[in-house]
Amino acid sequence: MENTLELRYALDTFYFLVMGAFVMWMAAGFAMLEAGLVRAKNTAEILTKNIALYAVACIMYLLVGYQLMYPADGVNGFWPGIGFLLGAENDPAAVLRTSGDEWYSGSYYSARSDFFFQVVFVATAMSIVSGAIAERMKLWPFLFFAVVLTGFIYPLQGYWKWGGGFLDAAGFMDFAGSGVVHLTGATAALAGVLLLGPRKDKYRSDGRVNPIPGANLPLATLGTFILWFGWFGFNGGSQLVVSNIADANAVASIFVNTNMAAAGGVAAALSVARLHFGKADLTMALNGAIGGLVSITAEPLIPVPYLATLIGAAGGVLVVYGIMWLDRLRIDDPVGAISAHGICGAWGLIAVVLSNPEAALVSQLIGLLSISAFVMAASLIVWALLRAAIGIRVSDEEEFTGVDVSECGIEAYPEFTSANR
Amino acid sequence: MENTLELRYALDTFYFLVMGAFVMWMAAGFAMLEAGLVRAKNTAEILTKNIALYAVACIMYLLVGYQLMYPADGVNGFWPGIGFLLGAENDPAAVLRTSGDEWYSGSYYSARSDFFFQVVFVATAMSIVSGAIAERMKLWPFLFFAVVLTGFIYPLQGYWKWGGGFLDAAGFMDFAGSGVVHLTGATAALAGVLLLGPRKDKYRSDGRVNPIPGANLPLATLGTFILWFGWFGFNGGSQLVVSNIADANAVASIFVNTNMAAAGGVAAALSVARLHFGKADLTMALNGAIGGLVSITAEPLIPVPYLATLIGAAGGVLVVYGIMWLDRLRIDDPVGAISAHGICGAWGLIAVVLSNPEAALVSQLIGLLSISAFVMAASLIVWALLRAAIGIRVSDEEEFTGVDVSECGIEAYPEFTSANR
Amino acid sequence: MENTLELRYALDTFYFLVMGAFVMWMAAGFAMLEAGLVRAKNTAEILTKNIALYAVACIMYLLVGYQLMYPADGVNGFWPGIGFLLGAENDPAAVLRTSGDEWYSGSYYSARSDFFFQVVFVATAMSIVSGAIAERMKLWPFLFFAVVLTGFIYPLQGYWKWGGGFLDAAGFMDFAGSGVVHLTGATAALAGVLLLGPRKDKYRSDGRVNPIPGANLPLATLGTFILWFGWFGFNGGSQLVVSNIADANAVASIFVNTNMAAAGGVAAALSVARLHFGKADLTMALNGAIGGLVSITAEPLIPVPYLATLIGAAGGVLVVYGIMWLDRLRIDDPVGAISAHGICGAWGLIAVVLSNPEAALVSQLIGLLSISAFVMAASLIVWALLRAAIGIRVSDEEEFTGVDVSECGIEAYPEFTSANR
Amino acid sequence: MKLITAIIKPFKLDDVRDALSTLDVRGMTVTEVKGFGRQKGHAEMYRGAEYVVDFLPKVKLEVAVNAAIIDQVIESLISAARTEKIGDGKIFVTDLEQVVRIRTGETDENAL
Amino acid sequence: MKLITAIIKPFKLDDVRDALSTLDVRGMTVTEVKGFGRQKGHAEMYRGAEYVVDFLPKVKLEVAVNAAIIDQVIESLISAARTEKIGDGKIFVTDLEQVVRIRTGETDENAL
Amino acid sequence: MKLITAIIKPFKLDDVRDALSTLDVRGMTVTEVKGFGRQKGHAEMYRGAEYVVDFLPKVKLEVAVNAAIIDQVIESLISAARTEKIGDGKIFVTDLEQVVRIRTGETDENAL
Ligand SMILES: Nc1ncnc2c1ncn2[C@@H]1O[C@H](COP(=O)(O)OP(=O)(O)O)[C@@H](O)[C@H]1O
Ligand SMILES: Nc1ncnc2c1ncn2[C@@H]1O[C@H](COP(=O)(O)OP(=O)(O)O)[C@@H](O)[C@H]1O
Ligand SMILES: Nc1ncnc2c1ncn2[C@@H]1O[C@H](COP(=O)(O)OP(=O)(O)O)[C@@H](O)[C@H]1O
Repeated sequence: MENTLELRYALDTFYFLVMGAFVMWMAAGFAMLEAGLVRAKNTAEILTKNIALYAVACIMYLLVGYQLMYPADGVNGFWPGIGFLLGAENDPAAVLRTSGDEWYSGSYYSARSDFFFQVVFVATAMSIVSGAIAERMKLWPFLFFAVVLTGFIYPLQGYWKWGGGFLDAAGFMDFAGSGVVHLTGATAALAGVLLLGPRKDKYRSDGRVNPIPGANLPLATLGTFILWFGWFGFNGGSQLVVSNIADANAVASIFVNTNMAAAGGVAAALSVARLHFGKADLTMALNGAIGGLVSITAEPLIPVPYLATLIGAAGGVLVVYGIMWLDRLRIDDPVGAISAHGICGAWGLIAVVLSNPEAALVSQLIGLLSISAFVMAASLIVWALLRAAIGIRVSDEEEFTGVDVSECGIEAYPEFTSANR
Repeated sequence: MENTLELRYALDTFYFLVMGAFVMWMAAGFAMLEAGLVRAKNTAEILTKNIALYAVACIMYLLVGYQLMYPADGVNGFWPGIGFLLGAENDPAAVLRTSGDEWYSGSYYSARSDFFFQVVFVATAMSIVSGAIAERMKLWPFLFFAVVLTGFIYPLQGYWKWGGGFLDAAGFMDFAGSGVVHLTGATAALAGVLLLGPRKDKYRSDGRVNPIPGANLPLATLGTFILWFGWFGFNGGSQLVVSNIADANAVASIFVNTNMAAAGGVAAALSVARLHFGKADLTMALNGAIGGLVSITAEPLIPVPYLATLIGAAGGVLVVYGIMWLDRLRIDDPVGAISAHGICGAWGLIAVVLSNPEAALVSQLIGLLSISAFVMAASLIVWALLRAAIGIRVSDEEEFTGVDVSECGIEAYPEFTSANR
Repeated sequence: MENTLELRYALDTFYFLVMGAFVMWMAAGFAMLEAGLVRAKNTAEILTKNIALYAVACIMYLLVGYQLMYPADGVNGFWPGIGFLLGAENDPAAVLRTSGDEWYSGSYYSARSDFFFQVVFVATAMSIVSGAIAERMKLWPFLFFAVVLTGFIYPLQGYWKWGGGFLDAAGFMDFAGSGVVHLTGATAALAGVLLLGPRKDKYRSDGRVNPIPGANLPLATLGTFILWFGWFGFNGGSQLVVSNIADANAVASIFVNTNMAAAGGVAAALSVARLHFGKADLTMALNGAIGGLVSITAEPLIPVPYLATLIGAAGGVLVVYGIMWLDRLRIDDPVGAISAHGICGAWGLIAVVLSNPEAALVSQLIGLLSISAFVMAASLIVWALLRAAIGIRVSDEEEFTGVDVSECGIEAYPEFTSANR
Repeated sequence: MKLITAIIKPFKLDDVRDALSTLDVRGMTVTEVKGFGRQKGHAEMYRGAEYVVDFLPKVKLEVAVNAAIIDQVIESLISAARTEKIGDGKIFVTDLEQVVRIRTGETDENAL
Repeated sequence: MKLITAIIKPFKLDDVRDALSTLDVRGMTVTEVKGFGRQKGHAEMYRGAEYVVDFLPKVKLEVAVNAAIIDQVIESLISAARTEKIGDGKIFVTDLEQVVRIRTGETDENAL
Repeated sequence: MKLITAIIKPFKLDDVRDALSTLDVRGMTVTEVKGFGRQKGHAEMYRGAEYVVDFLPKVKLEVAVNAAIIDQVIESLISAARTEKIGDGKIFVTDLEQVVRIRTGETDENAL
């Protein structure tokens, strides 16, 4: 029996770590997707932002965020109380004293593995921001924002649901984070974009949109495939436990549904693009995959695979129209992050009611609104303070020359491009 | 005891899901390999084909293919009977009622995990096709062909062996799919290429070959490494079970042999290239890796690692000569897929007799011929119908300008290339 | 009980294989990192070197190295005695006869899985070399050196520590290979660079450094993310066993510490770059990540995560100054491998004493010096013999035109670059 | 007929093209070039080592025009391309002896 | 000596080179350029927004020839480059005062 | 004023620029071109098929100079660019009727 407990603990910990590594890999996915969809002259800088934000997220979440989001005892449903650092690792002897029934009341996998899985989620949320504000935001204010988002804003709203706060009590359902992660990231991004304004020349005075094609679509496609792969960890790991038949079945269902939602998203986005533009816009197919993935993330377990496909397909449709709609509002998002993570994140929260009998539309809307209102307000304040203090936007000339030279001092592709693009 | 069964089930399911995720990742590998080996002007389109075919494969296999390939009760050895959708997930209580002996008669890992592992195999087969027909085939007829291959052609021949049909009864051995997956994909590709013809200017009137260099070899190399990595899932997962000493040993042997065959393939292909061309042609080394991997796929378990290295090396030799031979026949395959997956797939089937005492050359040949004849005939019919109905080849002018602009309306590298290549 | 042993064996084997696959994936990381940091005209060749060295490492380690490094009975602490090939796989019946206490005295996971995990480590060591000698070393002598390093030099010093030789006896601590793998690779690289000399035009007669920017920074960033991801296998797998609570906790700690050290390395390197150059040099951030990872590799288990972050941060500082210092010494390393793997490898060995009470500074220094002295001497001899016999450096004209054309006969990006760079 | 060759700053290309369109200029040919002149390149850093980018990206515009309108074209070209910062570029005028339109075989003034 | 500068469609380059090789033309220099003229660029879509690619890819050919064979060269150039569709391009002829072959120092006719 | 157009080997560009800097040459414009001449391209192999790279990478240098110093410039250009191997390139001289500096509007000699 002892051995069985040890093995369960070991298997669940190992599962958690592998799933967490898959999610960590998504950092590369965001970096490649964003680097592929900006212009060559802004590529080194977006890469720098991506690797640096990941580092910042890890450090801040270690120091503050984790304790804030998962306090031993929250003060109340809204406020967890201030806490720092990690708790202790589980004591093997104590684990073994637990009887079968109590087992799952505590999280009987390694506490460190839980931190690892959680920290890569924070980084995901922050990665969403970097894409939307690309090609015009200064590097250092961005990293400062990353400090605040990953240390405070994300953990606080995360506490509301996953830390056992008021949204959890209100019956709000968000299995793997359509809201807690994706909507949060997209809202913070939107706040930044609103204060930042569009890239120069993106919107013409006659109201028409001036497309600014991404420099490297294979990179963007690679990034999307990485995200798709990493999402098996994102959703699959959110079951938290795999070591018995029911949970193993659950994880398998999540893998299948996650995959089908992405497939549905690609098919739908490509069809909509074909219909509207007459051509098969690859970048829309990529956004469709991500839209589908975000859409299923709030409830990847319960839907049958056919429904998962449809939920993803709806996400694929929404993401395309969302991109065009935001462009009409002159909200300039070079990579489509606000549409894919924000609009589809909201849709994902709502779609929970299609399959989960315990979900209620009203609870879902409460969650959706609480998260987006709080993150919007908090982010606007931080961005505005940064703007007032040190400025968040590069100069026109720097924007023309490209932020690679002005912020990083190097070019991403020094031999491939001519400077007059 | 109960707990042990639960754990076995959980471990095998988790193993299956991780191996399946590795295979899913191969979709990115094919996309990068193919995108690297075509010209810049056709890159966005091949990427679109790759992500879209993956989506189509998932949807079609969910709706029809899986049930067709693994029917509860096949009508006869050739025809499984028509079926749709997935079966039910295993009932935990029923699983626990199984006694140790019966355990492996049923597939006691999650049924959904089995679907997941199978669906990524179908996508692999279809990915092989996209490379061979690159740079000249229209997008939509290609996707239509993907519907038929992944929904019907692949599952039908898959039933013959893996679904327990007549090839299985005939003693045909194909552990992880040198024939069922790779030869199938290559044959469908060959059928397409035969009806499509070579790229313009590939073959000169004086009989000489006009090389058309790939635009981005780092991408092609990345794709090859991804495939190599993913192949651990492809072959390693095909053991199906890992939860006891014998199976764990088997999976470990498969990992080692898979890796050694790829290494042998690289070494051999590079040496042959050095010998014949005087230079170390990187693209041949890449094809050598894949040729080695395909060659070991029919029997990655039984050979000692030295033999596995040699089987892979033979594949590496074959793939190089195969590419040159197909070029002499004016069969134009921009990425070498027909040689790597077809010729090496056939070799892999035959090589089974080198190590597996239960394999017979004649059974292997029966399998080889049945699969290739059926897939060739079925594919020719579908391609021919598509050609008659809507045409499968782009116009000369579109081919000159590049299918990126004509099919996708965007360029893959808008800032890097000048248009007159 | 039987079942539990079987499950433990299976879980540990599976864990080992997955971790090994992660490490194999690092081969792609090195290939991309190096391909991104050389000029376009030398890219196909560095890719060829990378895939070929991996193949050579696998074959040589299979034939000689593994037996040399892990002999059944070493002759003495310095010399393992000559051996070839692999030992037998574990017999399931024998495994089951082991009682719980003896269990971990033998390595009760699949012997083949152990080989797999070990072989990918050798390849890592050799990958370090290719970067440092890039853009000027001939392909074939390099591959010949790979034969010697992976078959003999690496396994011999590996035996000293991990095979139970004199360094192990001396209390030298190197958990996952800051010394055995990284310092070894960097020292072999340094030996090569010393005999090879810098790239033409790298150092001006007036003593100033002529920067030679890498051609493709997204590729270099991708490579870094791949390495970061793979390092979870590199360090996490080095615990060797996961199947009980204590080991599972250990593996989880290793994952967290590995991640935090890399994050610390990025943050520190970027800050130092900002301070010294005024700009956020992306390539330094990338080197910082790797420097952090190398630094934690000698002891990723015991430090608390905050210390791990600091150890990594120190590595990130060291790597930047190391690169500038080596440049002042006119030691030309296009990718920063000697600094990241050598200097940080040495630091990692020393940093063990910060957290591991059983480590002694003197033992660490003995290990550091033994490894680096032996590898330096052996490598210098091999490089010198190769130089005398067939030459190791390409001609000036080949260097100007690029080794892609002279060694591989193809260009990496035929459509993107103009030839006069 | 005359050939006007102008070396200008890349980001002025659209302005210049628009300016010339208002005149009777029906076509032009554009080449990406690198310029070297009084305007000095900027210093960059790469991995701690400084270097100077000597050659600056410029755009070369070639416009064949009827000799009659040459002053007008130069004038509007200058006013569109000028930033009054160093490096604005040069205009060169050469004589064109013959012009042919390939499509029609028309020559000289008719071919412009 | 004269310098013939021809702006042609990129895919005609091989044909033109082959045509000139049959004459006494020993060399030429080719530049990738972008052209702007009567031929209008095509509209493209990117993520739902339309835009027009104004400048079309063209190839500029420079051939220094002996004045004696100039008509011949122009004629064969035209017939090789012509597609009779708009955008076929232009030929400009300018006078060359001096030609030097760098390798040998030979000048003028001998240097061609 | 004269326009000197030189087609040279790419790796000689730095030498030539340095040589001209010692004379009274204040600027130049550089274009990447492909050359076709007596120097034959090299054969390459790709996946077993041989092909010839016909067009060789060259650099085109355009320098507008005062007519007075033209011989001097040509001489120093030749000695900097010459490798005495085939393919060293050509120098063409054309007459410049007018030169304008865009920034100041200065013309002719003053604009160089
Ligand atoms: N003598 C010359 N011959 C050819 N091109 C020149 C010459 N002088 C300048 N140019 C071109 O004009 C550009 C601008 O010249 P520069 O001297 O930098 O500034 P300005 O035009 O303001 O005097 C240069 O970058 C170069 O391309
Ligand atoms: N006045 C001009 N000066 C310089 N180049 C020109 C001029 N007119 C046309 N060109 C070049 O010739 C190309 C073809 O001209 P265009 O007017 O489109 O068609 P066509 O040659 O059939 O009349 C243009 O793309 C441009 O490169
Ligand atoms: N008649 C010509 N017109 C224009 N450019 C030419 C001509 N002849 C040669 N060139 C240019 O000069 C370069 C060198 O010429 P080539 O005949 O190869 O060698 P060399 O200069 O030693 O005689 C060619 O690559 C081409 O760019």
